[in-house]
Amino acid sequence: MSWELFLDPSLFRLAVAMSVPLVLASAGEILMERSGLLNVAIEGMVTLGAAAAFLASFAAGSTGLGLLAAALSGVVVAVVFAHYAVAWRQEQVTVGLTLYVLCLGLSSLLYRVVVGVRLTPPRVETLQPLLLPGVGRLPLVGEVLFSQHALVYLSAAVVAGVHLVLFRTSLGLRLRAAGENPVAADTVGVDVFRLRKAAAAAGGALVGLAGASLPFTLTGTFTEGIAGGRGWIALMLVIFGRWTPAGAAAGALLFAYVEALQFKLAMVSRAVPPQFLQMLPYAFAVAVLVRAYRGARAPEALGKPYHREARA
Amino acid sequence: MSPPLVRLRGVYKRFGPVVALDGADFELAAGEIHGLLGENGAGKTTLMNVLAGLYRADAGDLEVLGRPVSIREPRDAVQLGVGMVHQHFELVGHFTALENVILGREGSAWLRPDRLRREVEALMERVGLAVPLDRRVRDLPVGVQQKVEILKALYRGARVLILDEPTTLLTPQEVDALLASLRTLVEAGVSVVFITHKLHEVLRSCDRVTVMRRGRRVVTVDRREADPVRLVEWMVGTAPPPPPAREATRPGSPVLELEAVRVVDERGVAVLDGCSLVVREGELVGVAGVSGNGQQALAAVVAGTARPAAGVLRIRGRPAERHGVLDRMRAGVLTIPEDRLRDGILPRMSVAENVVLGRHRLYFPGVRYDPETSRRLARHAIEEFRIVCPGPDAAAGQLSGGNLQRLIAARVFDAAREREARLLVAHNPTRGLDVPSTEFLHARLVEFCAKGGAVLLISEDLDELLKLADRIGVLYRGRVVAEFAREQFDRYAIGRAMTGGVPA
Amino acid sequence: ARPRMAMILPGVIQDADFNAVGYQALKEVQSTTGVQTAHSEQVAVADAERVAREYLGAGYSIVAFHGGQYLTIVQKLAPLFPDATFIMESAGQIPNLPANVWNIGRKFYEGFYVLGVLGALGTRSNKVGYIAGIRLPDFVASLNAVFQAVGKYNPRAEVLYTFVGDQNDPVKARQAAESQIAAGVDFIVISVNLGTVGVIEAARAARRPVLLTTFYTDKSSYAPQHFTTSLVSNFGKPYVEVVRQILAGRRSGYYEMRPGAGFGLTPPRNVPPEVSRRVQEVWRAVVLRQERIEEVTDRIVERR
Amino acid sequence: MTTEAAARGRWQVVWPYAGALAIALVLLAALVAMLGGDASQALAGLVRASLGSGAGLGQTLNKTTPLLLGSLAVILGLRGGVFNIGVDGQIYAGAVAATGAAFLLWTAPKAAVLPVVLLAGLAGGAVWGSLPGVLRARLGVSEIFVTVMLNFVAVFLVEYLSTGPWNDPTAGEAITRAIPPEATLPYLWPRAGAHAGILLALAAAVGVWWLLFRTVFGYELRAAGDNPSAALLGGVPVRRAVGVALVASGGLAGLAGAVEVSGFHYRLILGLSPGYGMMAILIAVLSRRHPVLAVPAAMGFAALLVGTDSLQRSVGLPSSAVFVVQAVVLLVLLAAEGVRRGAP
Ligand SMILES: Nc1ncnc2c1ncn2[C@@H]1O[C@H](COP(=O)(O)OP(=O)(O)OP(=O)(O)O)[C@@H](O)[C@H]1O
Ligand SMILES: Nc1ncnc2c1ncn2[C@@H]1O[C@H](COP(=O)(O)OP(=O)(O)OP(=O)(O)O)[C@@H](O)[C@H]1O
Ligand SMILES: [Mg+2]
Ligand SMILES: [Mg+2]
Repeated sequence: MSWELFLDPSLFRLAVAMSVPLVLASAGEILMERSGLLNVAIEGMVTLGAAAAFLASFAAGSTGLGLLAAALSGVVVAVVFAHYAVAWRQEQVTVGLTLYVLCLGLSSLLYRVVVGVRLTPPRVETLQPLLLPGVGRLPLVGEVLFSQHALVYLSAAVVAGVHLVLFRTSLGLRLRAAGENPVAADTVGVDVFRLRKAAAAAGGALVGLAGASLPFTLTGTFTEGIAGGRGWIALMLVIFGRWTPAGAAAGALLFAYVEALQFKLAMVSRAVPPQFLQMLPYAFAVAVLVRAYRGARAPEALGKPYHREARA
Repeated sequence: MSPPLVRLRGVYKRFGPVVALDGADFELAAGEIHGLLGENGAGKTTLMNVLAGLYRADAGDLEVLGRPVSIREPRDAVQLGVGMVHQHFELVGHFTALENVILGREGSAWLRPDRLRREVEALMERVGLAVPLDRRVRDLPVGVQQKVEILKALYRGARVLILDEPTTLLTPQEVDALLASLRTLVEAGVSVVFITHKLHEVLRSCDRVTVMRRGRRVVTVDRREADPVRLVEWMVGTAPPPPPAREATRPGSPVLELEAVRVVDERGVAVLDGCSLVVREGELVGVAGVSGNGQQALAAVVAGTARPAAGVLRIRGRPAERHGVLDRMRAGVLTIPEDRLRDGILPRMSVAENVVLGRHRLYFPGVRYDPETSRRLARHAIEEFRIVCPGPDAAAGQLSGGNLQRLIAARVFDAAREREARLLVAHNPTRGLDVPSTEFLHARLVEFCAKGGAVLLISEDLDELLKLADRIGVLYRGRVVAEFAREQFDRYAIGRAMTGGVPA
Repeated sequence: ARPRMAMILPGVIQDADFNAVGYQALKEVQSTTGVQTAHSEQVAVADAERVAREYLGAGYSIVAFHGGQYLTIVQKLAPLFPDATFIMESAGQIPNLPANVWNIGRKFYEGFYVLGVLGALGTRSNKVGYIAGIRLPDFVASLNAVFQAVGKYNPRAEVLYTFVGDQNDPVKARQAAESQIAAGVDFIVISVNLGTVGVIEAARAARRPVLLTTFYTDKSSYAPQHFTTSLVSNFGKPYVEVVRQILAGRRSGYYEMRPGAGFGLTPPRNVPPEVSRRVQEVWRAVVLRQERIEEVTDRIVERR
Repeated sequence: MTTEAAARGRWQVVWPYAGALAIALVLLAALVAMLGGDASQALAGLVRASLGSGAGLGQTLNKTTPLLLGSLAVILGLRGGVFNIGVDGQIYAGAVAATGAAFLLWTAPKAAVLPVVLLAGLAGGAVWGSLPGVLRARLGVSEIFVTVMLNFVAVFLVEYLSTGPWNDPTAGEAITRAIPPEATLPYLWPRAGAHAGILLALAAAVGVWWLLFRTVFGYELRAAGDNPSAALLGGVPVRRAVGVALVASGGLAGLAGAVEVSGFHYRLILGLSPGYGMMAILIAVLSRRHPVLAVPAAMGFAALLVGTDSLQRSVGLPSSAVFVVQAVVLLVLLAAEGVRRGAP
C-alpha cells in the first residue's frame, strides 16, 4: 500500500461532495445549540428532508420546489421541537428522540402515500457538476473544489453565512447570549423564547436542506434509512468544531474523507473483512469525539429549559 | 405634589402555595435613593422583579409618572427606563464587558464594535464608572462585574436603577466607592432602589426607606425618622434575640490542618495556592474573603471533592490528601454546601431520600435499602427541625429555600450526634435565610462546637463571622493572608486584608 | 376445497427487484394453477412467524417464504402444521428438511459468470468492477464466477470489488462506484438491490462511459446509455412447477433455479454486436452445462 | 393531602394517557381511511391480530419481551442520568455473545447450556455498554453519541459473523447456523408460539424495581441521576454509578438479544432488532421511568406493533406508520404535561 492511495485527488473530490449533508446539518444544529436548544432529532430531520425534497420534486418536477419542501419540513419539525422545549419546557433529549422516530416513520409513510405502489422506484434528476468559470479548470484544485455540484457551493456559503450571523451581527450576539445565559438576555429585553424558536426554524431549514442533498446530489431517489447516521455524525461534528460552523465543516471534510477512504481501502486490502472497514468511519468518529471533548465548552444553557419565574 | 416616578399598588404574587407578595405598595420619587429593607423572604426581590418585568404580578397596578402602565416582559420595563442589577448578576460570562453592556441594544444589524465602544466609553466617563471593556466578564472581579451590570442598565437609558443587595459581595472599600457613585448617578438624573440587609448602609446613603414584611409594605419613612432599633422592629416585628454567648473555648488537638495546599481547577488556574490553616477541637474558625478568592476550592478540598496538587492536608492528624468524599465522611467530616440547590438537594427524590443522603451507607450497611427507615428518620427530622413540607414522601425540590437548609441541617446535625462528627465545613450556611432560621442555624453551630466539634465557617457575611468565630482567617487569592483572634476583631482591618492590604 | 397459498416477502413488492419478482411469481401461480393467493410484504424476520401462523390459522395450506432468512421459522412451523406445505428459498439444497417442505435453490453464480464474460469482453480499460451489499455466500460465489469468467475471457483485465454492507443503501453504493470509477473501472457488475440507483448516478456523473449490468429485473430503462444486460429472474417458473407438484401430492422436494430454469439474460446492448453474440453463445453453453464454473461460497478466489 | 385531592391528582395523571390513546386510535383510523381502507374493520382486525387470538396474543408476548427488556435498560440509564440510545447495538452484542456461547458449549452438561447462553448475552451487552460507560465516567464524553455509533459497529459485527465464520451456507442469507436445542428457551404456550422469555422479562422488571428502590446501589444511582453534584457531596461515587448504570443497562439489552436468539430465532441473524432500541426509549418515557409501569407500556406497544402489522396486509398501511402512531402518542402526552406547566 502506498501513500498515493491516501492522496488520490478523486478521494478528495468525493470527500468534498459527501461532506455537503454533514456541513449543512451541523451548521443548522450549531444555530440551534448556540441558542440553547439541543436537538437530537436531526437524523430524523435529515431523513424527512430527503423524503420531502424527493417527493416534491417528483410531484412537481422542480428541483427548486424540492429544496423548498425539504427546508420547510425541517422548519416544521424544528419549530415543533422548539415549542415543546421552549414553551412547555420538556426535556429536550426526550422530545428530540420522539421527533426522530416520528420523522423516520413520516418519511416512509409520505413516500408510500405520494408514490403509491408502483413497479419501478421513480427517480428525479440529480444536480450535475457546475464548473466554476476560471478556477474550474485549474489542475487538482479545480477538480477537487470547483467542479462540484451547486450544493457544494451553497454549503460553503452557508458556513460563511452562519459564521457571519453568529459572530458579526447583533442578532448573533443575542442568539449566543440566549444560549449562554437566557436570564441575562431576557433582562435586557432580548426575547429569548422567540429567538430560540427562530434559531430552531433557521437551523431546521438547513438540516432539511442537508436531507435534500442526498437525493439531489447522490441517489436521485429516496430510500428508507437514506440518512445512514449522518445526522448523528453532524451532532458529533458540532462538538468537534467547538460550536463554530467552520470547525464543524472541517470535521465534516475529515469524516467524509475517512468514509471515502474506506471504499478505496476496500478495493486494495483484501485481507481485512469488509465489515471491519465499514466500521471504520464510526470508530473514527468515536475516537475523534473523545479527543474533541478535551476542553470543549458547550453553550452554558445548552439543553436547559428557560423559565423566567424558576428559582435560580 | 408631583406624582412619584414609579408607583406600585396592591401587588399580589404567589408561587404555588407561597404568597410572595400580598398586596404590596411602593413609591419611588424622582431623584432619590430609596432603601428597601426586610428580612429574608419578605418579598423585596419579587416586588422589584415585577417592576423589572421578570415576574408577572397576579394582581396590582403599576404607574410611571402618574400614568398606568403594563409591564409584561423585561423588554417593557427596559422601554420604560427601568434597569435592575440582580443579586447574583445576570451577565454572560463568556462575553466581554463591552458585549454584555451593549447586548440587546446594539443599534444596528451589523455589529459595529468601534462605534459601540466609543459610546460606552463616553457613558463611563459621564457616570464615573470604568471597566476594562475587552476582558471576558467571568475573568473580572465581582466588584467590576457589578459595575458592568450598572453600566448595562444605564446604557439602556435607565431612569430607575434597582440594585438588589449590591453590597454583599463587596469589600468595605468597594462599598464606599459604590455608594459614592450612586450619588453621582442621582445627580445625573437617575433614581435608585437599593435593597439591602445592612441598616448602616441604609442610614448612610438613602433618602427614604421602605420596610417590607411578609409580602406587604410596613412603612415608608424619611431617613431622618429612621433609627436602627425602629428599623429592626419594623422588619421582624419584635427586637432581635440576643446573639448566643460564645464561651471562651479551650481548643483541643488539631482536627483539620492545611499546610501550603495548592488546588488547580480544570482551567489550570491555581485557585488555592499555599493555603495554610488549622482548626482545633471545640473551635469555630471563620474564613472571610471576597467571593472568588478560593472559598469554593477550600470547601471542596476539605470535603474531598477536590484533590490538592501540592501541600499537606491532615484530618485528625492523619494525611488525607488522597482521600475522597467517602473517606472524609468516615473520618467525621460533614459539609453544608454553599449552593444548596446545586450541591445539597436531590430535587426529584423525596424528603426521606434526601434526609439519609450521606448517611445512607451508615443506615444501610448491606445491599438493601429500606424506605421505611428513611421515612422514619425523615418524620423525626421534620418534627425536630420544623421543616415545612407535606410529608416524608414529598419531592424535595418543592421545598422553600429555608426549609431546604433546615433539611440539610437535619442531615448534618443528626449525623453529628450519631457518629461524633469532628469537623463541619459550612459555606455560606445562612445565605438567603430569614432571621429565625439564621438564629436556629447559628445555635446549632455553637452547640456543635460546645460538644467538642470543630467548625470551619466560610462566609461572605462578615457580621456572621464576627458574631460566631473564635478566629477569622482572611482568604485572599487562594491563601490565608491574615488571621485575627477574637480580641483583635476589627471590621476595617479585616476588610483591608480582604482586598489584599495585609495589616502591619 | 381448492388449496390456498400465501407468500411472505421481506421487502415491498414495488421494489422492481427481488420482491417484485417474487410477487410476480405468486401472480403467475394464481393465473396458471388457479390456486387462490395472498401475500404479506415487508415482513421482518421477527414478524414472519406470526404472519405465517395467521395464514395457517386462516386455512392457507401452502405457505411460501421468499428468502432464506426464514429458515428457522420453516423448521419450527413445518412439524407443528403437518397438513400444510411450506416453500422456502435458499442458496442450495438444505439437508434434513421436514417432510412437508419444498426447497428452491437459487444458483445465481452461474448467471453472474456470464455477466463476467460480458464484462471481460466489454471493458476497454481492462478493469471490471463488482459491487455487492452484504457479503452473502450467493454473492461471494457470484464474485468468484466473475473472476473465473474474466480470467478465462480477458486475462489482462482486472476485477475490483466492493461489499458496501447494505443491499439497499444507494449512498454507500454510489461512494463505492465512485471509488471504482476513479480507479479506472468502466464496467460494473451490480449485485445490490436498491443500491443500484446510486451506482447509476455514479455512472452518469462519470467523465468516461461506464457500462452496467443488473439482476432480478431488466432495469435498462433507468439508464439506457449505461445498462448492457440483466440477469432476469423468473421465480414464476420454479414456483409454478413446485405448486403443480404439491397439487399432485408431492409434499417435498428440491428445485434448482439456474440459467435456463428461472434465470434469463436480456440481449446485451451498448456493446459491439460481436461481443453481444459471443456472450449469448456462452449463455447457451452455461444453460447446457457445457461451461465449467466452480461454486465457491466461503472465500474469494482471485485469479488472473 | 386530602383523599379528594389525591384522587384528583390520580385523574390528572390518567387523562393524558386516555387522551393519547384516543388520539392514536383516531390517527390510525385516519391513516387507514387515507389509504382507502375501512377504518372500523381495520381497527377490529388490529385488536384481533394482537390480543384477540391465541397466535396473536402469543406473538404479542414474544414482542413484549425484547421491548420490555430494552425499556428496562433505558430506564436504568435514565435513572442514573444517562441516555442509552445504544440499546439496538447492545441487543446485537448480546445476541452475538449468546450465539457464540451456544456454539462453544456443545460439550457442556445440557442443563447448564441455557443459563450460560443467557448470561453470555447479558455479558455481551454489558461489554457493549462499557465503552460508553467508561468514556462517560472517565472523560465525560456524551453517551448519546457513543452509544449510537456503536449501534452501527454492532450491526457490521453481526453482518461479519452471520455471513462469515458462523454463516449457514445453505440458507444463502445473513444468518448463522442454528444453535443446539439445549440452548433454546422452552415454550410457554406452544400452540401460540409464545416462548418463556416473557417470564424473564417480567422477572427483570421486578428485579430492576428492586434494584432501584430497595438497594443501596439503586438509591445511589437515582441520587447520581437526580443531582450528580449533591450526590457526590453525599458520598456517592457518581462517576462509577453512572458508568455502572450504562454497563448494567447494556447487560439488560444484551439479555434481550440472548432471549431473541434462544427463544425465537435459534440463530444470530441480521435484522434481529427491527428498531427495538428506539421503541424502548419511547416506552421508558411513556412509563415515566418506572420499571413496573414499563410492563403495561411495553405490552401496549407490542400489541400496537403486532396489530398495525396486520393492517399492513388488510389495508396496505406501511410498517412505518407504527412509528408515526407511537411518536404521536408520546407527543400528545408530553404536550398534555407541558400545557399543565403553563406559560413561560
Ligand atoms: N421564583 C420563585 N419561585 C418560587 N418561590 C419564590 C420565587 N421567588 C421568590 N419566591 C418565594 O417568595 C418569597 C419572597 O421571596 P423574595 O426573594 O422576594 O424575598 P426577599 O425579600 O428578596 O428575600 P432575601 O432577602 O432573602 O433576598 C419567598 O418565600 C421565596 O421563597
Ligand atoms: N408500582 C410500585 N410498586 C411498589 N412501589 C412503588 C411503585 N411505584 C412507586 N413505588 C415506590 O414509590 C417510591 C417512588 O417511586 P416513583 O416511581 O414515584 O419514583 P419518583 O422518584 O417519583 O420518579 P419521578 O422522577 O418520575 O418522579 C419508590 O420508593 C417506590 O418504592
Ligand atoms: Mg432577595
Ligand atoms: Mg419520588
